[in-house]
Amino acid sequence: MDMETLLQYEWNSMWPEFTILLTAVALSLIDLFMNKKKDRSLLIWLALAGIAVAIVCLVLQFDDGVVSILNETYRLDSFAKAFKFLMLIGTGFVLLLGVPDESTSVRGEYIYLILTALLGGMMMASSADLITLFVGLELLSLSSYVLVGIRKTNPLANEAAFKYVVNGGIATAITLFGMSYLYGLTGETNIYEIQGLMGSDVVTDNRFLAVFAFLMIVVGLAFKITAAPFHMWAPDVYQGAETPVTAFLSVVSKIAGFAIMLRLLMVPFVFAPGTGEIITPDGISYETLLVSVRPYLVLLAIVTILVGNVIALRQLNAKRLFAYSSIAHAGYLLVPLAALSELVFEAVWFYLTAYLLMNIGAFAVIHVMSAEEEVTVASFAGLFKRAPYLTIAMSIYLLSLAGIPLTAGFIGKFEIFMSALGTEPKRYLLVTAMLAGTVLSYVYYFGLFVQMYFRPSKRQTPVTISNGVTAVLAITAAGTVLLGVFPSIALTFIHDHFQFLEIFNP
Amino acid sequence: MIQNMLESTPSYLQTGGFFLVGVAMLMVVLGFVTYAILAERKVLGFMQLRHGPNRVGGRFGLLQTVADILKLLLKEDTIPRDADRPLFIIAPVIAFAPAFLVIAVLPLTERISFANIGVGLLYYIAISGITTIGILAGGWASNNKYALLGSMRSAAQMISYEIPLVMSVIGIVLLTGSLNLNDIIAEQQSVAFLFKQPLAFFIFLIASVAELNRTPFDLPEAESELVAGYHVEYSGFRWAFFMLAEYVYLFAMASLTTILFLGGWQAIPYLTFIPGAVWFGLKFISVVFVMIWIRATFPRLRADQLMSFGWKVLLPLALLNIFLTTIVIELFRSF
Amino acid sequence: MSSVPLSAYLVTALLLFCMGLYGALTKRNAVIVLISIELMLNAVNLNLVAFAKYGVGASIRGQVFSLFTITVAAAEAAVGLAILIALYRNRATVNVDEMNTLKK
Amino acid sequence: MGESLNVYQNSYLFVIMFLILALLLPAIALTAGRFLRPSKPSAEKQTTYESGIEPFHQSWIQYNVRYYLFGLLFVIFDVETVFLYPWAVAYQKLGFFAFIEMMLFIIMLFIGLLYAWKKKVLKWI
Amino acid sequence: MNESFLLTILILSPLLGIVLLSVMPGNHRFINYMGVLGTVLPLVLTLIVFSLFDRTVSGVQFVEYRQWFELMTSISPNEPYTVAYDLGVTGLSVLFLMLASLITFLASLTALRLKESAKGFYILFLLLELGLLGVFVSENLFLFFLFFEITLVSMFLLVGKWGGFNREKAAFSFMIYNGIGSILLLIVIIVLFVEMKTTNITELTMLLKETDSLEFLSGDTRTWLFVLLLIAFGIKLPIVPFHTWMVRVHVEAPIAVVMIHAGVLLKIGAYGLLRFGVGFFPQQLKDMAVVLAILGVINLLYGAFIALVQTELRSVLAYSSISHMGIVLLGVASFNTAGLQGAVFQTISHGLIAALLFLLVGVIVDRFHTTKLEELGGVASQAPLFAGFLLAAGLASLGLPGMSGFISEFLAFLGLFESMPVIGSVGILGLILTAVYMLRAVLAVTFGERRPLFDGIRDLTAVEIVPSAILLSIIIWIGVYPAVLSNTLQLARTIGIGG
Repeated sequence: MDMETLLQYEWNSMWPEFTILLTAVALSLIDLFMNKKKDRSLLIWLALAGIAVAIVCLVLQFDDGVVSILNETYRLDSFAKAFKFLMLIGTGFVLLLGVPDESTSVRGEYIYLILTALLGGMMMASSADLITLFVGLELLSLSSYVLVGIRKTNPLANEAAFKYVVNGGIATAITLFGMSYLYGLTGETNIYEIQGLMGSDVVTDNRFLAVFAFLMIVVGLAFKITAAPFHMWAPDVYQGAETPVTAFLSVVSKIAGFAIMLRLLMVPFVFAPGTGEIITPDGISYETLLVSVRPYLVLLAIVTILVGNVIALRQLNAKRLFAYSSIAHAGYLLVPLAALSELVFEAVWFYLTAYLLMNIGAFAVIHVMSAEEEVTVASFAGLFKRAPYLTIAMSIYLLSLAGIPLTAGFIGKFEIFMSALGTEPKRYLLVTAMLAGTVLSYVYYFGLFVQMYFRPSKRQTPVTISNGVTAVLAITAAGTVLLGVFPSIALTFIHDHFQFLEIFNP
Repeated sequence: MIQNMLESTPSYLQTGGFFLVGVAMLMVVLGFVTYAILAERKVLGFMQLRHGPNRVGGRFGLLQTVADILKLLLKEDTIPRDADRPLFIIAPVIAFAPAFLVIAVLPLTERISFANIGVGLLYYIAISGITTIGILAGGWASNNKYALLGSMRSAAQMISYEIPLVMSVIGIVLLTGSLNLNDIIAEQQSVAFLFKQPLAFFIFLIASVAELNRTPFDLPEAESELVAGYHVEYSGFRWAFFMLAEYVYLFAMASLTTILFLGGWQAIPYLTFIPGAVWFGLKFISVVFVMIWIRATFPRLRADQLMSFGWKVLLPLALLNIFLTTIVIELFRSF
Repeated sequence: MSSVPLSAYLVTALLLFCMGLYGALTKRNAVIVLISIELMLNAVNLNLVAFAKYGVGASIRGQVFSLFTITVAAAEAAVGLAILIALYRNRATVNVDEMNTLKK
Repeated sequence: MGESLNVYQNSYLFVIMFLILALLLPAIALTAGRFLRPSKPSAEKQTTYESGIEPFHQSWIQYNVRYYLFGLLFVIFDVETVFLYPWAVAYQKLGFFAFIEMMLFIIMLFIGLLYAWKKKVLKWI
Repeated sequence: MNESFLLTILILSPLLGIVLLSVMPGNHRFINYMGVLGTVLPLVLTLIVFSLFDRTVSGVQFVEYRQWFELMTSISPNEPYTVAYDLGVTGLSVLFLMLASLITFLASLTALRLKESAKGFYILFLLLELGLLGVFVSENLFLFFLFFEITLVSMFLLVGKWGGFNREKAAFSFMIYNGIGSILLLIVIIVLFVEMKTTNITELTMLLKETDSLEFLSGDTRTWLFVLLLIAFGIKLPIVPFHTWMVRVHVEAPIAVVMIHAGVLLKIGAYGLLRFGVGFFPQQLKDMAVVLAILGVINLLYGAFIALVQTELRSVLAYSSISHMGIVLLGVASFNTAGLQGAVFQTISHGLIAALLFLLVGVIVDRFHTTKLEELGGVASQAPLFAGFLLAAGLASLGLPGMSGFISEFLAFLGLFESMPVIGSVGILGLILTAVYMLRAVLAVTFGERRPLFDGIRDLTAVEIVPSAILLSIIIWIGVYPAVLSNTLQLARTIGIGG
């Protein structure tokens, strides 16, 4: 590769990544050479500025077509843009949550590890090669492991981090194992090349191996998106990590997980032959792989929804409760995928947007309250008396999480139901599971309502909220309602700027 | 001869031939070790204005080391009660085996070379790293505080200096474009890498001295400070194998230095009539001599100085060397 | 010397992988758990390299992939060990069974 | 082709021979030693040596965390050479892009070193 | 043009009260009055709608249509799913609308007694009203669902915060049962939406009728959808196995809320069944009429029998509601003009009567601090006015001729006997039981042994007399002149079935 080829590349399509990378590097250097005792909140603002620049760069690219550079390993299509957009915004919120006030401080590592994790997520969203996908995945994972354990002297954090490393490591290995077969079947690591080669005789002769690879990848990624039964780590990790980190894991990391899941499961396998045989007049042909494996995906989604919701019923610790709640939401998000619906990208993207707003908001509330004590469900008692606005914001998030109309969560859920019922044959099983899950979720979401509004409080002091958190609360609450009342903002936005089907075109 | 064997189709007979070659090489190495120890003591003596060994085997103490070895062979071999027995027994083997194994890829002369593999240099670096495990295992298995401390220090030192060592040769790899040691020698046809890569040579030499646990980097076994280091519980021939490993490494490292920086068997221009083996021998001996010389001259470093030097001086320098080398290559390419 | 068939590599890799998985899920010593994970990753490497040599459309990509796997595995091991050390300093245990303070 | 394949296979055969020898030598030497050397074990002899005093505690104690830190650093830097070596080998064929890429890589490595340096990881006890 | 915003203004009118209340300081003296005033505006607007409603033409009136949002798939971007903001009223909904705003207004009066956290109460109360109004003016299933959920959340908070001793449990069972109902409803809505690409109720009614060829939905699917609808609204109504939540709410919720709950909220079930069940799936309804009728009879008898043995007035009334809702089911099951008209009449009439009864129960709670039948008694001499109203309400409830209850029960059974005489005759038994338990309960309060404990209690105050009198007079008015309902209803046109 010489200079000319190099200059031909549209490097500007990588500007968002470059910005984040440069910010992370610069911040780490500044942190290193900064006076130890000095307050680190300046770094957070710098990081936020970096994210803002990245968002601007990304937005400016919205209407560009597909750009594919670096030997087709990096690819900027609508899908990537849409998910990167969400991740950037989510990380911005997380950073705002971490803005310290008078009584707290922030570690420099926290800031730039979040940025590197974000970078990993962004790579995952826009890479078109197994290797880069994997590197992105690991960049995100490794940064997250450290982030979880960043409170070195806290045994809970250590334990959470270790569990995360072990579970994450196993997941990585499983995914990789699947990927290795994918490579073995085609001799390629570029997913679009693989897509093209999937119809070859070798693959057709080894259909079971293709299905096996697919399922391995699914299992590995299921860890990442906390789909049951691979969710075991999530409650422990969410509980042990600092709340902003938890918010990051449950939102940005999950968005990235879904990005990689959609791309890695849909693109290479879309034309792959499956195990079932269809007898046609011309002879025997095979159903597509996605059809063959659908029962497993359906099962995964159903189990996730049920496990998340049922176990959430018994949780007393607020973070664990929301961990299970986010497991359940992962289940909902799997529904369009398992249904193989036409709406899959739109539904997942919109739901992730809603999920981002409401979940970050909910964790912001927990973050505010964790300044006093370990937050349990009972800590919410009488919150309305102590902090009415906080309570109202929390109510909005809870309503949205429960899927009550006029909130973004409802529209998202509506779209997911649409996706499951709008395909032929209709996926009644998925719908039933989701229905049961939603009703179960009422119990614990409204249980929090009971605490906040009906129960008397143990404390009388008002709750102090830092400015950063106030901003997050205000934006997310407003966003949740706004997207609930005027969903067309987001829906037309998708329609105007994103052609998700680009993802399939090499 | 060996070259023909390498090119012939594998067969049992030829495998047996390899074995014999290996045995021969083993003998050479053992002979080297025997006389290297003697030479070291003699040279040290000479530099310190004393005689060194001069009783056994004539005036020059030629049989001194042989006698030492025999003594070791006849010594009682004790294994501490509290030791981890299997590990204790196997540790010297783990330490020694890689030392001999790396010699397999070193081309000594044009004709005397053994395995000719594409990634010879990488092979050397990878295999030599295993010795650290042997040392750690020995220290751990002894269940002795001195031994453990010694082995930990030794391991820390070896791994710390391994990185500059590994990084310094990247300059050579850049210039050669191959990891094959034969290719590297061929590349030095006109100019030895000593002149093209002086910085790398400097780093490599220091790092290799440290790797060999020799003065001034001999903290792990500093008798005067640490009782004896990781092998304090070892006696008899088991101890001998740790020592053997060290001197075999001296052989290997000196050969490698010769190959990488001094052009191996390549003759100095206009002196091509002298056979390669002689050239190699000369270069090799001078490297060994320099190492002994260093030992005689420099005082021992303090532990913290030792680590700081490795990480804060050598490693940045090694990185700098890579940087400079690429820039120079780029410059040559553009003009 | 006849070359070893691809399937032998694959079976070996599969066995390694299963052993690693088994170890990672059942062993109590945290260090062994980490080692088991490395084993799984090495099984992947074996697969990749075998495919790169003998697979369909054999290409260098598999080897490149395995390089990345190795590096990332090392980074992962480093992070895992670092966290384990922190844990050990706080709790003085590497027994996975005792890591149960996070509940409820 | 045949010849280079032979060289390839023979080279590893050589390596295996060397390995066998490297294991044989200790085995033979130690076995020979067993017949030659005396063996009169006693409890005194078999105690661990601690400069003459009775050994106390197990020595398998928790040792200083520094060693681990150096171990971790080593792992990271050593593995990074995995990228440096192939790059260095192929550098002449790769061109300018590889130069930029590796410079970035080395700078990143250097920042990592700097980080460890500033965080006092490189400080020995 | 003015008119076209009328309904929007109507459903948003409670917001004025909400806004005013939320800016007022929480301890203000006039909070309660402000709350009551908040319900006046919707009532006035409803009266305007009611009077402007053209009874001579068919179809939906005061239509408002605005596109709300579109769902587009990337595979077929040109065929979006459009969700619209779509309001309008039919004869049926006008009646329910009237019922809703009237009872809300009257109920708000009873809440004047409320002392603590009245502000929050009234805000949620007005929100509940907003939901109710919205439910009845939505011309669109999506909006219907949206408002339905608003009533759900606000009711949950109202019951849970201001209810009786077991309020949290009551609130929870309310939430869970109705949550299930609402989600089932959502499923039906979505299936219809994806198949028909519209959620407009009238359009759907037309489409589903035209496509008897089963072009869109197969017969099986329709049956399933109908069953889902039946469960969804059956929970709300409630139909017997799903009734426990309703009893709890009746017993635990604050009186003002129970008035709305018994008077209006349960009627959403009936409204839904009539509007969607009958409207969308007439054929399926016909097929399952017997099942419905049996369910109705079970409701009727079960409610009556249980009411007979209750020792607590609120429980008696709760089971009485179940029993009366059975009659609605019977009316729907008969599936002829008389029956359906009876069902509608029964819904309205029971709404009014239940509101009146609970208003009086509120008085009992306020004065006697107990609703146990054995602790009450002989109040006729101490509070004659109250006793008179209670007796009148009881009589209305058991279907005394000349009151609304009679008309509705008569019509419902007329219809039922026409189509299913056997079930009808079993059902008649329920009517007799109604008389028995109602008289037993009412008489136990008004007559019997005079309790010295209650000497000197206040009789009804003006604030209590006015709503009672209004309700009673409407009950009698309908009883005497039922055309006031049937004129507006125009059943054949609204629901669109012959008869």
